[in-house]
Order: sequence, then C-alpha cells, then structure tokens
Amino acid sequence: MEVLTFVLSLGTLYSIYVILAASMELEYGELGLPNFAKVAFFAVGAFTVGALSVRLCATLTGVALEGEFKLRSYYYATLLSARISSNPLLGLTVFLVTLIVAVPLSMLLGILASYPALRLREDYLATTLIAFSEILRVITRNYEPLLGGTFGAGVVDFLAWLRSPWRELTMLVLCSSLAAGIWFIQYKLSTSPFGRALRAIRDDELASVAYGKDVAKIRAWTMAIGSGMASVAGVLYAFYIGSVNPDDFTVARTFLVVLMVTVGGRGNPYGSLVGAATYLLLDRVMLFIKHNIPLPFDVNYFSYIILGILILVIIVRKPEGLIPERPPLTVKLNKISESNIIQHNTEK
Amino acid sequence: MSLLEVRDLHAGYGRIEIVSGVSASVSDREILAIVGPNGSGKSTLLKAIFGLCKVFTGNVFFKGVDVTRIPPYRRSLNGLVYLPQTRNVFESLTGRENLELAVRDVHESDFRKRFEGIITFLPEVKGLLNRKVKTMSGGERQMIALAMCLMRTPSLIMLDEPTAALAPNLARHVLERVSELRDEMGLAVVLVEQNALTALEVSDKALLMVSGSTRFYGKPQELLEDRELVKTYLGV
Amino acid sequence: MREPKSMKLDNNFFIAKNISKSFGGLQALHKVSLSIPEASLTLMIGPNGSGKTTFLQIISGILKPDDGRLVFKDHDITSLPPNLRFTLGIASTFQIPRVFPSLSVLENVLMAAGDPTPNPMRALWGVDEHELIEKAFNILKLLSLDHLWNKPASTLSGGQMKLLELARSLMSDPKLLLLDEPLAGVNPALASRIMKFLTELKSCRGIAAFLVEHRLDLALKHVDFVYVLHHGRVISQGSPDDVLEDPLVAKAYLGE
Amino acid sequence: MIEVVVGALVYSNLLAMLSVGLNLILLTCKVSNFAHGDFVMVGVYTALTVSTILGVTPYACLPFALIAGGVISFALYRVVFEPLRTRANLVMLMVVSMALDIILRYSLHIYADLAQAWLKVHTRLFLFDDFLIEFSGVKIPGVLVFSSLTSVILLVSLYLLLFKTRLGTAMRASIENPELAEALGVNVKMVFGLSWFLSGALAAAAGVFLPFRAMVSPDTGWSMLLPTFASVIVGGVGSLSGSLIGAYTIGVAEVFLTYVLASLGVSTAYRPLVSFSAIITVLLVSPKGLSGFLNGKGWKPWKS
Repeated sequence: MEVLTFVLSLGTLYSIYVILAASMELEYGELGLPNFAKVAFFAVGAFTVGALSVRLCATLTGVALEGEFKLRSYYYATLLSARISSNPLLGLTVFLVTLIVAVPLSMLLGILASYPALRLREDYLATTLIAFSEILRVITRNYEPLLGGTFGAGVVDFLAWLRSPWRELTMLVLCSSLAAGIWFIQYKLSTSPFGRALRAIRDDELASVAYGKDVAKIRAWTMAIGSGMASVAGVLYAFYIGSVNPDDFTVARTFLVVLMVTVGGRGNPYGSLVGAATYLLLDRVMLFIKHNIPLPFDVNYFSYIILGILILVIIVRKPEGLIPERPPLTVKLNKISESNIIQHNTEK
Repeated sequence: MSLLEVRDLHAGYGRIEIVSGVSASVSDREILAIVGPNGSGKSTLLKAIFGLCKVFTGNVFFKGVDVTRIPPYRRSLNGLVYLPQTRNVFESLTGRENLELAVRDVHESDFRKRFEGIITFLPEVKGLLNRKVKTMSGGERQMIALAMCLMRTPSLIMLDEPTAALAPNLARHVLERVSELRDEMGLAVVLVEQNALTALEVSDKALLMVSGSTRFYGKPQELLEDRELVKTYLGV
Repeated sequence: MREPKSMKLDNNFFIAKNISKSFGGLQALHKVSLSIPEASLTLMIGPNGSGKTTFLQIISGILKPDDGRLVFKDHDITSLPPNLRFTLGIASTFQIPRVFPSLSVLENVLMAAGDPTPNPMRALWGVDEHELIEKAFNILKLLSLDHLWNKPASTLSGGQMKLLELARSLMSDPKLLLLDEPLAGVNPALASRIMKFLTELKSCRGIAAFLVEHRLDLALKHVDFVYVLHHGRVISQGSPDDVLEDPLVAKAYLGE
Repeated sequence: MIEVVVGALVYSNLLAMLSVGLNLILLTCKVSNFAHGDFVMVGVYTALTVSTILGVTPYACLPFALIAGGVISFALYRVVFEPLRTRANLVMLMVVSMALDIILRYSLHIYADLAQAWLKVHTRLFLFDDFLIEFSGVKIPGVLVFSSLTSVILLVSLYLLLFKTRLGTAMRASIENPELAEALGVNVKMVFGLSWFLSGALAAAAGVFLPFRAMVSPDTGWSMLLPTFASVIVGGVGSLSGSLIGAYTIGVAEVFLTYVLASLGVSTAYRPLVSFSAIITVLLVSPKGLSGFLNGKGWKPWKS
C-alpha cells in the first residue's frame, strides 16, 4: 500500500515538473528567452486556487465565510471538502473554474513580461524577471486577505468524492494526461515552422528580423503559451499539496526548472522529459538516504549541493545537455525521401 | 639572412582561407609596403605573421627561427611588434599608463631610458602623457599606439593602415614618420596602406595583393611605372 | 568637373532621396540619392569607411536615416521595420554571413519563406510545407547546395554560407536583392559563378540587385550602373566605363 | 529616528562594499554573480567561529573574514569560471553562479549544523553583541563606526590599487580589452582571479557587520543579493563609483521609505519591494543607470 501511494505521488509530481520543464524548454531552450520568472507563472496558478477554491466553493454551497481568512481558511477547506465528498460535480466545477481563471491571467502576465526582452541584454532580462517574481512573492506573503500571508491558504479537495487510493489514482491520471497534452503541444510547436522561427530568433535575432519575422509578436506568443502551461502546473500543484503558501514559490524553484532543461538538453523537445526525471530521481534517492542513513546534518542540504555540482559538471563538460539538439527538427525526413527530390539528387 | 621571412603562407579564420600562398621577406632597415584593394587579405596577412589568426600551411621565420606556432606575446618579446588598425590603445587609461602597460616587465630606470629615446623621436607624446586616451584625437591615439610599440624596443614593426581615418595631410605626415622609423630608429617595417602611392614612395619593397594572393612582389618603382597597378585597383 | 551621365530618377521601382546619417559627430552619409531600376544590376563602390555598408543597412531597415526618404514601388518605406520591408520584396544579405547555425541548411532556407509570424495554433494540426520544400530544393539545386540539405548550417564553409545567404534571400521571391560584399572571402571561380547567377536572375526573373563590393575585377563587367561613394557622398555615377575614367574616382581610391 | 538613521547608514555601508564587488565581477568576467550573497554569509560564519573560539569581539575577526571570502571566491573562479570564460554565454554564466549559490548556501547550512554541535552556540537567528563608543559625550553604536571605517578603508584601498599601481593599470586594461592586454604580456587570468578575490573579500567583510543589526541564517545572503543588484543597476553597470552612489541611494531609500510607510500603517515586510522595483524601473527606463540618465544616454535601448 505504501509503495502504491509512493508511486502515485511520484507520478503526479513528475507530471507537474514535466509541464514546467516543457514550458521552460519552449521559452528558454527554443526561443532563448531566459524566463527566470517561471515560478511567478507557476504561482499564478497556485495562488488562483488558494484564493478562489474555498471562496468559490463556499459561494456555491451557500456557506458564509466568517472570521479572518488567514486563520479560518484551513477550517473551511476541510468543511467544504466534506461537502464535495457527496457532490462530485461541485469538486469538478471548482477545478475547472480555477483553471479557466488561472490560465488566461497567466498568459496575460506572460505577454507583459515578454516586452522587456525588446530592450534588455539576456542577463539583465533574467535579473529583471527574477525581481518580478520576487515582487509577486513578497506581496502575497504580506497581503494576508488574499492568501493568508505567511499562514498560507487552505485548498478544498476537489476529489474528496473518491476514496483512497482511487483519489490519488485519479489525480495521477488527471495530471499525467494534462502533462502529456502539454508536452505534446510543446513537441508539436517546436517541430513546426513556429519552432523553426523560435530557434532562428535564438540563433540570430537581427537576421530573423531581416528575413521577415515579427520577433516581438513571436516572443509574446511564446511567453503567453509558456506562462499558460506553467499556470496549469501551478493549479495542479496547489490541489496536489492541499494548501498554498507564498513562501513555497521562491526563485529556487525557477532554478530547478532551469536545471531540468539544461540537464535534459536545451533545444530538444525530449529534454524536458529527461531533465524532470533526472531531478526527481536524484531527489528521491536523497529522501531514501535521509530515512535510512543517519547523518549529523539534514541530508536535504546535501541533496541541493549534489544538484548544484551536477549542473556545474554538465555545463562545463557537456553544455548541450543529455540529449543534444539535432537539426533538422522541423522537416520530416521520411517526407523528404518520399518525394523525388532526394532520389533525383542521389542519381546524379 | 633576412629578419622576417614568410614562406607560402595560407591563413584565415575558421575554415575560410583569406591569404592563399604569400611569400615575402624583410631585411634589417627595410620597409615592405603591402598594398592592394580592400578585402584582398592585407590585414589578415599581418595577423597571420603575428599569430592572431589561423595559419593553415606555410611558415613564418623571425630572426631565423620558425615562430609559426608560438603565442603572440612571445613573438613580441623577441622584437616583433604589431600595431593593429583599431582598438590598439586602452581608452580608459592615460597616455602614461598605456606606455607603462606596454613594458610592465621592465624596471623603472629602464623604462625611463626607453622613454627618453622615444621622446626624441615622438616629441608629441610628451604632452599626451597625463591625458586619458578617450579624450584624444585619432592622430594622437596613433601616436600613443606607436609609442607603445616602440617602448618594446622592437627590431621589426608591423603597421596596419596607420593612416586610416586620418585627414589626408595628416596621413602624409604619418607616412613620412614611418620612413624615419627606418632611418633614425633603425627598424624594419611592414606597412599595410590604403594610400598606395605615398606608401610606395617611402618603401624599399612592395607586395601587391589581390584576392589573397601575390600579384606583384619587388621594387616599388617598378610597380609605380606599371600602368597595371592603377588598373588592378579598379579591376580591369 | 565632368558632368556625370545621370540615371533618370523617374523610375518608380526604388528611389533613395537625400539620405543622411551621422554617428555621434561623424557624418557617415551626406544627402545620398540614387535610384535602382527594375531588373538591373547596380553596384556601389568606394574606399573603406566611405559609408557603403551604412547606406545598405539603411535600405534594408537595420539603421534609420537621420534625414531623407526611401520609396519602393510607390510605398514610402522610410520608417518601415526590416521585417515588413522583407515582406514587400526587399531581401538583403549580410557582409559576414549570418546563417542560423543550429538549423539545417534546408530549414535556413525555409525560414525565409512563409508566414512572418507562424501561427502556433496551426502548428498543432500540422503544416503542409510540401510545396515550400520543393521550392527550397530547387533554389538549393541552383546553387549546388542541395546535397547538404540536412547538415547543420554551422558546419558549412565560408563560401557555402555565402551561397546559403543568397538561397535564403531568393526564397521569398524578392523584387530587390541587397547584397553586402557577396564576393568577399570567396574564391574567384565561385565569385564569377555568383555574378553570372545574379545576371541570370536579372534576365530570367526580373530581379534587381544592388551590390556593395570591393572586388571590382569580378563585379564590374556584369553590372549596369555604378555609384561611387566617398566620405559619405556620391562622387561619381554612370556606366562602368564612365566611372573608371572619372579622375575623381582614381583620386579617391589612390589617395593623392 | 536616530535608530533609523543609524540603520540606514550601516545598511548602506554594507551595500557599498557588496555592490562594488559585484560590479567588479560584472566588469571583468561579465558574470551576474548570484553567489555574491553567499560570500557575505562566509564572512558571517567566519566571524562567528573565530570570535567564539578566540573569545574576542567579532570586529577583530575582520582579517579572517577577508581572507576566507577572498580565497573561496578566487577558488571558485579558478575551478569554474575560468574554464568557461571564453565559451559560455551570459545566461549560462548566470546559471552557473546560481548553481554555486546553491552549493555555497547549503554547505553553509551544513556548517551551521556542525558548528552548533561543536561550538555550542546558536548558529541560526543569532545576533552579535555590540557596544557603544563615546565621542565627546555622544554615544554611537560600534557597528556604525566600524562598518563606516571598514568600508571607507577598503574602498579607498581598492581605488588606490586600481588607479595608482601598475597592477591596477593592468586590471583596467584587461577589463577594457583582454586580447590586447594579453598580447602585451598581461596575465589576464590572474588579473581576473584577483578581481574575484577582492570581490569575495569585500562581501565577507560586509558579512562581519551584518549580524550586529539583523538576525541571520545561511539563507540571509539571498536577501542581501537583490538590493546589491539594485545598487549596481541604479548606479550603472560598469561604473564602480556609480555603484557607490547606487548603494547609498538604495540603502537610504529602503530604510526611510519603509519607515515612512510603517508610520502610515503599512507592514515593514514590504521593504524588499523598494529595491526590486528599483531594478525593474531603472532597467526599463534607463538601462545605463543614473549616470546614463544624467548624460542623456539613458533612453536609448541598451540592446545593440
């Protein structure tokens, strides 16, 4: 039984990380835009759930919310989850509504965040975006009426109508199918003419403009798509954890995603799958050590150090990542050889 | 024995060959002028001799030693110096600091002695010592750059278009000074020049490059008498 | 001064009027005017630093002129960004080839075709690029690059990159090609092939080309009209023979 | 009110040492060094360890902190950044420095755990004991006097090193044009290594004074980092004297704005917003910082 829950939660976490890595891959790996505010868009999804799920559910069931939100949100989350256990439709409504609110909100923010790229060098752009994500965190952790500040906010269990382990299994199926869909979108985009334009802009922005591409528009599109993806991950994460705490959304999380993309291989659509797996594997191994081998300090620290060293080694020794980018990505080989173009050529 | 000898040099950047098979030699107290249309590989040839670009085949001998594979700064210790066309001075430093930097391995007293020697040749430099290079005009910058080279007590100096971006009268003045380098300082000079006619007047040898290879190599007078030169420049 | 045979400024294909540009205190271009007729080869020459590349970058839209107007087929394109000029039919190449190193040769060529902002929504359903690929292959064949189609562009030699730039700019069926030193760093055999190729484009497809070039020996015999730039001014213009005999030109090139 | 002024001055002194060091690395190696805050914590823990063992005031541990910060910083340059100098792009270098931030930060966490058991003192959320110094009847907190003295002495020596010695000339030359400097026989690698040493040492020196004003833990370095970036960006990247102005602008603005807002009933926890929004505003409006703005160059896009 314990093994089953372990596998189920591992799969759910992996799905969430794949979504994040896929969105980062699109923005940073393909377009070369270092979106170091990734955690902010992830947080938009989670914060929407944190701010809305209890309130929405209360409105729908006619429960009046009393007292300070920061002190009472967990209480109401439990209370309302009990309502959902007898009313599956209510749970699904909460899930869908939060998703429908979070994604466009995040996309809009993404378009806004694509504009500094017009005038800033990459490293200053990255610094700006980091500052942006920290602003979001500082505001939410201190503005208590929204998310309960440092107390965090309770989140209703929209799958409360299912019993364990069916609840966890459904969560996994939901997360993994969303992740598969999002990864597939990323795959399709990067192997289409759109992906070609992205890599061209990454390689040489000026030449892309000279060959007719509207760089600002393409960047805005990409940031919108990537941010939408990240917010889906945020919504799933909030429901998976069961609460939202602003301090969970620090720059370190952005860095983890950058790490996944760098390890997996930037510019390769499969990189996000491998990168997320590598990170999770390492994380779990460390967790295992923590529980089984006594050390005089918290082994979590050690796992972070290993992560840091890993990324250093990869950047210094194998900067292209575990699966390097290989052209041509956007032209199908079999299609080419089918046409007589190649045959004609080989006959010569 | 000649001071510098280049044998069948093929050089360029990355995979692109820009100099294809040039041979030449320079003896003591001799000026070699390298002329030719833009893009014919003159500057690349100088860089190849100094070791700043890729040499595919061929050799460079300096003072009889094959220096093709040794790093640039060691060539400059041996007495071969190179004055690039652009970015040849440190703009954020003063004139004195630039000179000090050129000979930072030298003792203070030696520095002073060398400096005295240069001042007699380039008296203008004296007034530039305490000014930041970024406040100087193009001609003044060239003076500092030349002084930096001379502080290293070279036996051969390679100049890449020292008159580029200078007003015509100033350019002529600079080229006259180049001949003084030979006559007064006793140096050998390799000169790449746009102002072909003036450059040929002051030189002892001429190399005409077109599209990376030698079109003419010999006495400047012969080149000047040849109507071919003018036509080569304009491509007929 | 001999009156140069001026080209009539009444064609409505491409006209640049009184283009001026300065960087800091340096006046790089001073009221340069010229016109390029349809289906012609026009050459601009001049010593180093005379402002040729600056002028070319102004036509392609990378730089903005301080003053003056550019008219292309009755459109005022003076303030148009480069990507919109490209869609109008002005394609330009760079002096040092700027291929997209991580794309394949074929992808590089395809980049120049199709939508200026490829719709990400359409990507999900798959895009049929069959015709474009065929067209790209035909262009690559013309320039004998087709056997390299799936190589990353970063592995090409310098000359091949030059050809790839040319192939890329042909992909959009341009009306006017702007070429910045297409022959620099190219061996003589290839250089004369490129010039012949441009002549063919002119006569068969009616494509006009405007070249900035140093290699006069190779370029001059193919072109219809020559402008000579010196210190940011047009000092001479006319047919190749006229310009060669102009004493001002010799002076500009040889110094005093 | 006096407390606020003292706080602002001490904080600005620390930011000055930090931002000059950060800018030095940006100038030489083009690294936006996100591990810079951790050198502060190296200084903090060196001071804590040495002062506990020797039983002296943390002020006396300044030399140890300088050396520890400098040596660690130099070592990181030699092992990591020097091999990457000519081949990594700007964002890669930034990612590398973030990895180093993680390595250093969690190494310090481990050290804090070990030191707690070994030294039997609190290694998290501790404060150093300060004392008052009397100047003609006025009592001044020691940290104000010592941090001001230290930052003035260190920054003046840095100025003298850069502008009055041959080594400094070589350093400035290498910053402007490393290829030419190398051709003239300057050992550019060592010169850049020196800049890392100086940067780390300055940051660690700032670390000695930090626990006199604020409770620290190994994560505190991060909270010092973005205000440091803000100081550099406000003063203009590439101008060391600009960083100095930026540090005092950000330091004073942060403390006083928070004070004003607090008196209006707004939580002091919003304090970091001052420097975060300064980063965004300055980069978007005038990417070359205040100096660029004053020269009228600020409005042009930074990107070339």
